[in-house]
Amino acid sequence: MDLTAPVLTGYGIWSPVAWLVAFVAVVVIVYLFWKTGESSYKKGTELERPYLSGNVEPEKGDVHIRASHLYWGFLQALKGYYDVLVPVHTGVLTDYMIWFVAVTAGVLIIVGVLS
Amino acid sequence: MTITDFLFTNAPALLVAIPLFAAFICPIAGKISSKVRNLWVMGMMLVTAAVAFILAYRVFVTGPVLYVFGAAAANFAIPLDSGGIPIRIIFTVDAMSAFMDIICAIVGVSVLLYSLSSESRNSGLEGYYTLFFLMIAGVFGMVSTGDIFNFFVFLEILSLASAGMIAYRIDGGLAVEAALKYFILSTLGAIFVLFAIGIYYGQYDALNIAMIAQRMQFTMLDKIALVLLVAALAMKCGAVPLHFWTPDAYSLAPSSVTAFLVVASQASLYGLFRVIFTMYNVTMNCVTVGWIIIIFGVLSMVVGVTMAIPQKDVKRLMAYHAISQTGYMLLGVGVGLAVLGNTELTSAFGFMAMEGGIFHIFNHAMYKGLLFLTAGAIFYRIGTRDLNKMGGLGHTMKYTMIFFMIGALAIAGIPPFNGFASKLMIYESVYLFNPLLAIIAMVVSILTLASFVKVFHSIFMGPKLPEYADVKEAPLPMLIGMGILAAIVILFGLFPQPVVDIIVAPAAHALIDQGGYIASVLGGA
Amino acid sequence: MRMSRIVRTAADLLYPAILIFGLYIVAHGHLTPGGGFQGGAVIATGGALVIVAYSYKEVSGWLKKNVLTGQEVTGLVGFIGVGLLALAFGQVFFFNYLAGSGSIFGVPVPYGINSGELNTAGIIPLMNFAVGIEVWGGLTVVILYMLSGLEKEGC
Amino acid sequence: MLWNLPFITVVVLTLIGLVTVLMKKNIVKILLGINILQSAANLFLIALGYREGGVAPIFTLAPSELMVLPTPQALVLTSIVIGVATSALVLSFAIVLQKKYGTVDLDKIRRLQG
Repeated sequence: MDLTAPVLTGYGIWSPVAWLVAFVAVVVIVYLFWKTGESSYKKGTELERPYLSGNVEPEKGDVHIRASHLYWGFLQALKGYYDVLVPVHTGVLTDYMIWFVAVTAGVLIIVGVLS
Repeated sequence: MTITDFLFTNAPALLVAIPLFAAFICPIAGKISSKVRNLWVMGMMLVTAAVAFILAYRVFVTGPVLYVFGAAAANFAIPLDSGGIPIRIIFTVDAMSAFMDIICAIVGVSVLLYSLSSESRNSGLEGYYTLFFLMIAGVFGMVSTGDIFNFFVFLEILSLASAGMIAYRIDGGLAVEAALKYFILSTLGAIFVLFAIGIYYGQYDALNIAMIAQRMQFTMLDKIALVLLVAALAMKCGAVPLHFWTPDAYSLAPSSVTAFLVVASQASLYGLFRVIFTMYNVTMNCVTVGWIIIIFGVLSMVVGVTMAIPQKDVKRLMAYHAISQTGYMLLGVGVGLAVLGNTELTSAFGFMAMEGGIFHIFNHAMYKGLLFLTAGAIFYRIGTRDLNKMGGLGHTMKYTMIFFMIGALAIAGIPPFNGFASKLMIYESVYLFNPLLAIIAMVVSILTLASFVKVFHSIFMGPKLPEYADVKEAPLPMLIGMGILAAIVILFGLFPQPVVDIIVAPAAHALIDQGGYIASVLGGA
Repeated sequence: MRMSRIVRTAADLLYPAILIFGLYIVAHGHLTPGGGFQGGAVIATGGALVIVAYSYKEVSGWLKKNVLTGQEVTGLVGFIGVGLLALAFGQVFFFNYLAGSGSIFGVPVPYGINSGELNTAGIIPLMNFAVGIEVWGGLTVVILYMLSGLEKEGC
Repeated sequence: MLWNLPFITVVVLTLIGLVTVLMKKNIVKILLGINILQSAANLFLIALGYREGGVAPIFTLAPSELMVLPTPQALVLTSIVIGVATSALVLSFAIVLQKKYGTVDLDKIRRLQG
């Protein structure tokens, strides 16, 4: 059995080993680029501290961007969609059961009557 | 009779008997000491997993295995005076069942190892392990049985045990609320299943799946039974718009249980496929039912991932992703079903889509289990699931971070992890069926990645927060539990083709090949 | 909160009768309708009757949760054990190895109309006993736990 | 028509059960609705097991006529056992929720949403 055989999807091909070789090659090239950069700086001096236009650096805890601030724009753009979708998850068990029975009835109509 | 012969013959029965036995001894072992209990549960889990692997090996080498309970011999399916009807409870383990057995065994071992330390601070652990083993017995029973009523019984055992497990950490009543929602919906679904069983029994005088399949007429009553089963099992596996219990139950259960609940949901998915492919197959209108499954799948993918993005609770977010990934499986197998009657299209892409969907079941169980376990490790150390309160944990929980990265990249379908291999198979075969579906699937994958970037950033990135200054790495048993799953994620990502050849393709073939299933039970009829 | 003396006396008198009736149903499970679960449930109703007639505090002294849980475990392990024993004899799980063997419960079933031979059916009565003991303990302990949950809140 | 009476009862019970489950808000009432639905399913199975001219599968003094196959009875017994377990679990949940939330009204048990 060939462990490294590629996956034939019927349309394309996927060979993780070839991908891995390419990945390592790219990593080596990137490393070479990185190597050419400036490596000397003085530890323990002003060079290490972040420069914020002369302002005082805020507390570490305040710098962290919390989860609810991420993807604000995405949620804002799809506001209409979310305004419909989120309220559907009402948290009331009765609603969930009605969904269940209604979907069953709908599928029954499609399978039993229409087809 | 040698021990190997004994195991080969009796593996299907032992698969259910050992977890049940382990579950019932658990309270006694717990009375002696907690060490004895831990040794007992771990040992029994390893024995169960070993039996599952032996059984799977036998199935993949020699074909479907029969086990007739209480008969004179294990493969004595039809008693002489029964008029050709298999009346006993029969376990029919074909390649698809063996495939699910392997998943359950791997996730069971890693989750049990993990819970040895993750739950060690709680009381009432005898009950925890008893219910855990009942869940394992339920899953093994559901995927191994060849009897539709027996399937119902194991489904109910699984729901009862799962509901108990979800409510295990009462959590100010929140966990009980989640368990109540899960359990009442499950019970309603189970009643639907019971009605369907009654319809089959009334029409065909049989409860054996192979017997029903052989006599299947696809009358109006059969259509009703089909719809009842499809709706109930789609609800149990969390397909949109029947998914409402999933985020509640997944987020409030202890993390180790959540990882196993993923497998429990997939056992229902297995039931859905078994009903559709083995009992009905081409006697029904494959295109209509296939499209219904595809629509369930697409809705699950889109709604699951979009609902995941604004979530604040890390486990709730992952639960919505679980829904979204279930959509991929439904999509792949649904496409395979929609072209089932057409041999040409099936060989062109239908079979490949089914392989992709089934392979995704395996991959999903591994990386989703891994992700839930990492979420549990974080909860274990910092005591909150709220993403807004987290940050900077990458400094202290390095191994957990690496495991989380592996899981997150796998779920987003980034090469070379296993999620990519199965997703690629789904994309390319579905593209040949309907390009729009493939594009939706890819967009969902991108959104999944985006959402996990958010989680990764808010948990691990950023400066070390003062409130988590003394947080330590997760304990060793938890890391080993996660490590097993992570290793499989990487291995299956690097060598997908052997996996597809050895276990996935036979499983997909076993689903399509209705005649083979019937013949394995009823003889060459 | 205990009920009046009449109710308590009636419960005292009925409890042994219910116990014996339940055990009868368990023992005749392979001949008549009923069996382990039904008999065990009947016995558990006896427990419920005593709980209703007396107060929870008094009853929890008589019906010990530990003993009942022990019964539950014994019954379940017995049930699985009887089934697993078949594997030790080289037979299939749940194979009825006692039927017709001549030992306990091993008498062959008589042919024709008869009033039922108790000593037949092999392992089925054994499993009925196991399930009966399990359900007896299980259902009673469920009632006790629910009551203890209510008592703590005083509602 | 008379033959179908059990099945008509099944339909009526199912509808009563479904309406109870979908319309009531009290957990205990919903449990009762589920029990009614389970009874409907059990009655359905039992009714399917009826065969004209068969005798009940009880061995005590059984007349020597054809005996019906006791499979539906066995199924119903199993289903009843499961029903008992279900009821016990839901009632326990109701007790805990009453303690923690102070209500068993489903409209108020909705802290998990979104």
